Amino acid sequence: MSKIHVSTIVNGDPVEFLANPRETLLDALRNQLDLTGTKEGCGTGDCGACSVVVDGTLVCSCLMLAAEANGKKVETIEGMAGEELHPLQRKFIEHAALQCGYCTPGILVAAKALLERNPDPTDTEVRYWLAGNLCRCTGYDKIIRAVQDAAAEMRGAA
Amino acid sequence: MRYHTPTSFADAAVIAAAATGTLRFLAGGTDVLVQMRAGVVQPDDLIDLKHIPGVDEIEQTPDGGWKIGIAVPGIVLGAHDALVRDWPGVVEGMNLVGSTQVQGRATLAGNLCNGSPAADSVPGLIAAGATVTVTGPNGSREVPVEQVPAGPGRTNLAKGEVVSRITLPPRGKNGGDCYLRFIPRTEMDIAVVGCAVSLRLDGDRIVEARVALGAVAPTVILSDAAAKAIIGTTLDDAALAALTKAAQAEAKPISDKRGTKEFRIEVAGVLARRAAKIAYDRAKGLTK
Amino acid sequence: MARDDVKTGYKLIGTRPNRPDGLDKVTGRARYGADFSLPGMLHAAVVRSPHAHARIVKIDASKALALDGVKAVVTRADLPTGLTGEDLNLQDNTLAGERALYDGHAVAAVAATSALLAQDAARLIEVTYEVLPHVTDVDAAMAPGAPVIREGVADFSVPEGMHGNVARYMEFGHGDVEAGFAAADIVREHTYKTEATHQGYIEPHACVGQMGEDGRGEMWVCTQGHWYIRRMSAAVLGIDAANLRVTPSEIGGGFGGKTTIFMEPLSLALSRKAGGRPVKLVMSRSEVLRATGPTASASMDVKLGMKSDGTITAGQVYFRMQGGAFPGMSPIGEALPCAFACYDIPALKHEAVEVIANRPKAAAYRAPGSPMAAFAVESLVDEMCRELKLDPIAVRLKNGATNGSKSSYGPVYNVIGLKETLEAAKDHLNYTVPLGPNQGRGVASGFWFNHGGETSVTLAVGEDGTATVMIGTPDIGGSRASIGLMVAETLGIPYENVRVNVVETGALGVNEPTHGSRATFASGKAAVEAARHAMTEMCRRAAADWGIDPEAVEWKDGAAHPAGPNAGKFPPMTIGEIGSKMGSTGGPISGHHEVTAEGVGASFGTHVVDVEVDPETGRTTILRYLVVQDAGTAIHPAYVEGQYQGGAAQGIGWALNEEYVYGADGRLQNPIFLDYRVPVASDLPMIDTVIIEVPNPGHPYGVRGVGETGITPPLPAVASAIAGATGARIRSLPCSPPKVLAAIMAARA
Amino acid sequence: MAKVHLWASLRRFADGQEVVEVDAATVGQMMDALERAHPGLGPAIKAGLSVAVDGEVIANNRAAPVGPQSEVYLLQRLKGG
Repeated sequence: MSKIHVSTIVNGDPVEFLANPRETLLDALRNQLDLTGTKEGCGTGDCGACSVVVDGTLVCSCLMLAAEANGKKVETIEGMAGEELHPLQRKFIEHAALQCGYCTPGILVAAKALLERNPDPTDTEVRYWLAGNLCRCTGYDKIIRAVQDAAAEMRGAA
Repeated sequence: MRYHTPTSFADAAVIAAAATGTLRFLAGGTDVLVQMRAGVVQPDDLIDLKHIPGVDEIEQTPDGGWKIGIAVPGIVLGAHDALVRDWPGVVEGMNLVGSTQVQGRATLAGNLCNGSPAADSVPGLIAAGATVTVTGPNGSREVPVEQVPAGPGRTNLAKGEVVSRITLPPRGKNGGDCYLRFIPRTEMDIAVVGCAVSLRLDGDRIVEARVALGAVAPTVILSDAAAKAIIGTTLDDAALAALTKAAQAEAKPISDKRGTKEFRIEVAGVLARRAAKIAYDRAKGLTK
Repeated sequence: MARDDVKTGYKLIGTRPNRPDGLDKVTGRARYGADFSLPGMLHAAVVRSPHAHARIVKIDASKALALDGVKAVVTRADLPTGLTGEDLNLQDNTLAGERALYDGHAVAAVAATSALLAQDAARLIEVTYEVLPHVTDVDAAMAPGAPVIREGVADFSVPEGMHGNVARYMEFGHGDVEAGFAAADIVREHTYKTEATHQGYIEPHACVGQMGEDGRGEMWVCTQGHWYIRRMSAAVLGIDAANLRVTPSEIGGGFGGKTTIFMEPLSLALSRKAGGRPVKLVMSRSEVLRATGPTASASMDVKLGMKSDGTITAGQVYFRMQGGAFPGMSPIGEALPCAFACYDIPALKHEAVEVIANRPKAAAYRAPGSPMAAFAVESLVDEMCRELKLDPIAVRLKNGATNGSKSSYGPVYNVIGLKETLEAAKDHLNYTVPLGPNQGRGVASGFWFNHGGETSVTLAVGEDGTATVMIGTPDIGGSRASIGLMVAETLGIPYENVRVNVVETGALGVNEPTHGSRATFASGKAAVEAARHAMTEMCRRAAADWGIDPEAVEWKDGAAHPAGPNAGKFPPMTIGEIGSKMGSTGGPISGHHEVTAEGVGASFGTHVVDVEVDPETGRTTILRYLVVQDAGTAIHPAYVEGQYQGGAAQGIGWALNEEYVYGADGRLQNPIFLDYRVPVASDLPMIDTVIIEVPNPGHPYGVRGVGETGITPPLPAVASAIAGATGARIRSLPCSPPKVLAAIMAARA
Repeated sequence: MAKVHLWASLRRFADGQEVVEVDAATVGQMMDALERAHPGLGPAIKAGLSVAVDGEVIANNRAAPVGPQSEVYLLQRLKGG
């Protein structure tokens, strides 16, 4: 079984690796690139814990082969903060919008993608956008509040 | 597993025709990768179609119809204003498939070729009268969408054949379509019942209609009886009652983990009624 | 940081500081079970039975072992024999012996150089089965003619003549129930059923285990209790507990499901067979759903007598619960005392049987047993309130347990807050919002005992006057923050100067898991005692320095002070000063406390839910949701609210759509999140919360524990709201649309 | 003598008695005395019991005091999720 040479940009850094043709982008991020912030919760695209952005599109990295990332730009939770936390990250801490924290990276990546498309979403829009990100701890209440508070701050800053 | 990245459908067909083991095509991958992860399918050859030029494009045809590349994901369909204006029911069907994340990958062609009787985008395509171009080692042919699925997990495509394009007819004037599905939650479920209605008006009167029912038979049903129930009517209460009855009579569901037979039959009528009303209002230009 | 209110005079308790693990969790740095890797590590996969019940005739691993890179296969033959009791059950569940007892039961495990290779190898392990008759439903398992799936499961409690699948029996009560029913104006009796549900933590079970041929090993694992992992793994493998060092990772949710072992010993057994190379074992979601502990399914008869003024005169329950193919796993012992715990009723009779069935070994799930019991009893209370046109809150206030009430299961309630929750619910805006067509409102109360348990905490004073606290209860919902607040409050130092670490089994005395809503209560209580212990020593150091009697020194505001004018005039000696010179005043300063924590305070809550039901499809939408619960004292109110909201969401899922669906072949039909339908963000409204604070006298800061009660009321509250909206009463959960629509149509007909 | 209340399904191991009187100063002594008087209760005690002494729950403490007039209820050992 020959491996496939994959050359991508991950969080702005060029990376190259050899992928098993069956290997998912999620497994490559975690096992080859040591980017374990992206999580597996289901492996079937139903929980969103593995959310990443590929060439500007939010996807489940468990539903994409590593080989398909060749030549693409991948953004993960590890690339979200610069010198300072992204407002979403800060608001999630302040609003206690996480308990166990396992779904948090995926939700943050997904929420950031939402606010880039729609800086002023309604609660309903936030809920439907995040419907593919399961959280079993919070009942979503504080997550929605944190996203809205971050959105308001980002609108104010813009 | 061999991972192929052909740059033309002709090449893809050649690879597919030569494959001796388990073969899968990769468009959005949202079904294939799940099956691989679960060990249900272990392909020997996987043909990634996304390196073929044009597969990610949406193009209007000279007659006003639409050609949609097989790798166009749901999120791109949903953002295409002109397509949404013409065929809101087709697009809303696709946009109901999975989460935002899945929308970033999942495609009409993949949803169709996965062969699920509950596929959300298929009733809308059938109601719209869409066709697909099927490319094989010996050339291409045009096939109505309703002739593609053969049963759960199966299609009527021959070995070496691959869907290479989806074509929607011109919407024309005074037309409207709609797709509704029933799921227990608000998102993330497989349709328990689905229904698409496409119709055209002359004044207040329905002059053309196609009604497709999903998840109530091994393949999506294109129901003449349900269409006849509303053609020639103004979608008054009597027509809606006739439509309900026709849709329920047409449904031949099973009971399974997602719903009972009785429930599916009942709700098929409810959805047909509701979808027809929305399609009608859209045709009148009352709603988007 | 301002307190939400100032009535207690606490400086820090009741504030909402950032949790210490927050930064790691929002940046992806926090390490969960599957995030650990070690040099030379192998990956494992497990072969699982596709049959609900089958004799294992033969296991042939030769084809798997022939693959390059496959390093070890283990089967039951590799585990020691001679275990008994629960140890044997744990071993039987880790790897099937002669028989596979449920769909998904582990049969063999394999380790290889990559996860994909291990999965390929697992598919090459050939298992020959002889399929045996099975039964999965709780009532069917007790029916005459049901196959006895294991001989000899009945314990001492089971009377003669019961079905061979019955494993336990309980009965208790007080008063004369027949006289009570005779005194009632109406007596009603119904059977209620709940299907099994899964905890549904988003993080699948994962561990890395390493063990040499000397039987000494290490494990990194996501768990609610690493001492339990150590004890159980050691028992299953026949090694000494002290030779296994278990380090807990961050944990991606547990809800009771990670208080026991499922596959963890396999990583150690494989490692030992593979020459001591570490082995990572991560479950897939379908393995989690098929083979880890869901909760029990239940079938429950309830009978109640009520006077027309709402006085409940007598109650009687008979619960049947199945907790999988192993005895002792269903929560009958919890469900029965929870059934009437919210009430003060003169005559009660409780009976329950546990039955085994060909399903996975059940594990604890948030207030085990209480949600089912509440569904049965609170549903019937609601039915009778509607029949008699009585306000459901008024009826609960009339019959509700209060301070000094003797509980339905024996103890006398000391200081409890049930009535306060009912009053607050009654006064809340949500209870007065007018309802529209197809809308209904449901009310229910719930109870959980709360738990103390075996607890060890050590606190070390740093050279700079900070404090490091070592606890053994993994932090799931923010307990490091709440314990840090209590320690800082006790020591009189800033919250930021306290770091609370969850430490491994080699670094602290034994601890029970984070279960029973005990982390903030028990580890918190022990941490406060450990802080006081350190304070005593710091006072002694100051006294020695000042040359006065240690009793003449008191601790306040982070410093030792001379106590009173007779102690002499010395400026306060801060914790920083004491810490900086502790090396020369007698050595390092630590406090520690080890205890089986007693003094738990019972927890009560009341929920109000409004729903709208689509009369044509039976689909229920939650419009409004209110949780009112007594926290005792809310140490960190944001995480108290989080527990209330999360519990409510899980209960709503249980009420509406979550269920284990088994086919006629005994196989689980919905082992993925697509079909095991937990609530998604768009399914829920904001979940309003009211924190009642009736301090628990058994805790230094009044903590009761808040984790579990919240999952209990939603089951009956939602079903009652649906009844209000439709006139159709669903007595069998979940209230899935097909069931609700069928009930609506039957009511119309 | 402390009065120990047995739950109904335990009574058949104690000659049908609902209340057994034992002479004990601690929970541990009480359990031991119960088992001596009624060996049939042994498996239940070994399986793990909690008690309520004069209304207060003692989850797991053999040293907890029992008074001569105490009312003791036996309870299932409770845990949680």
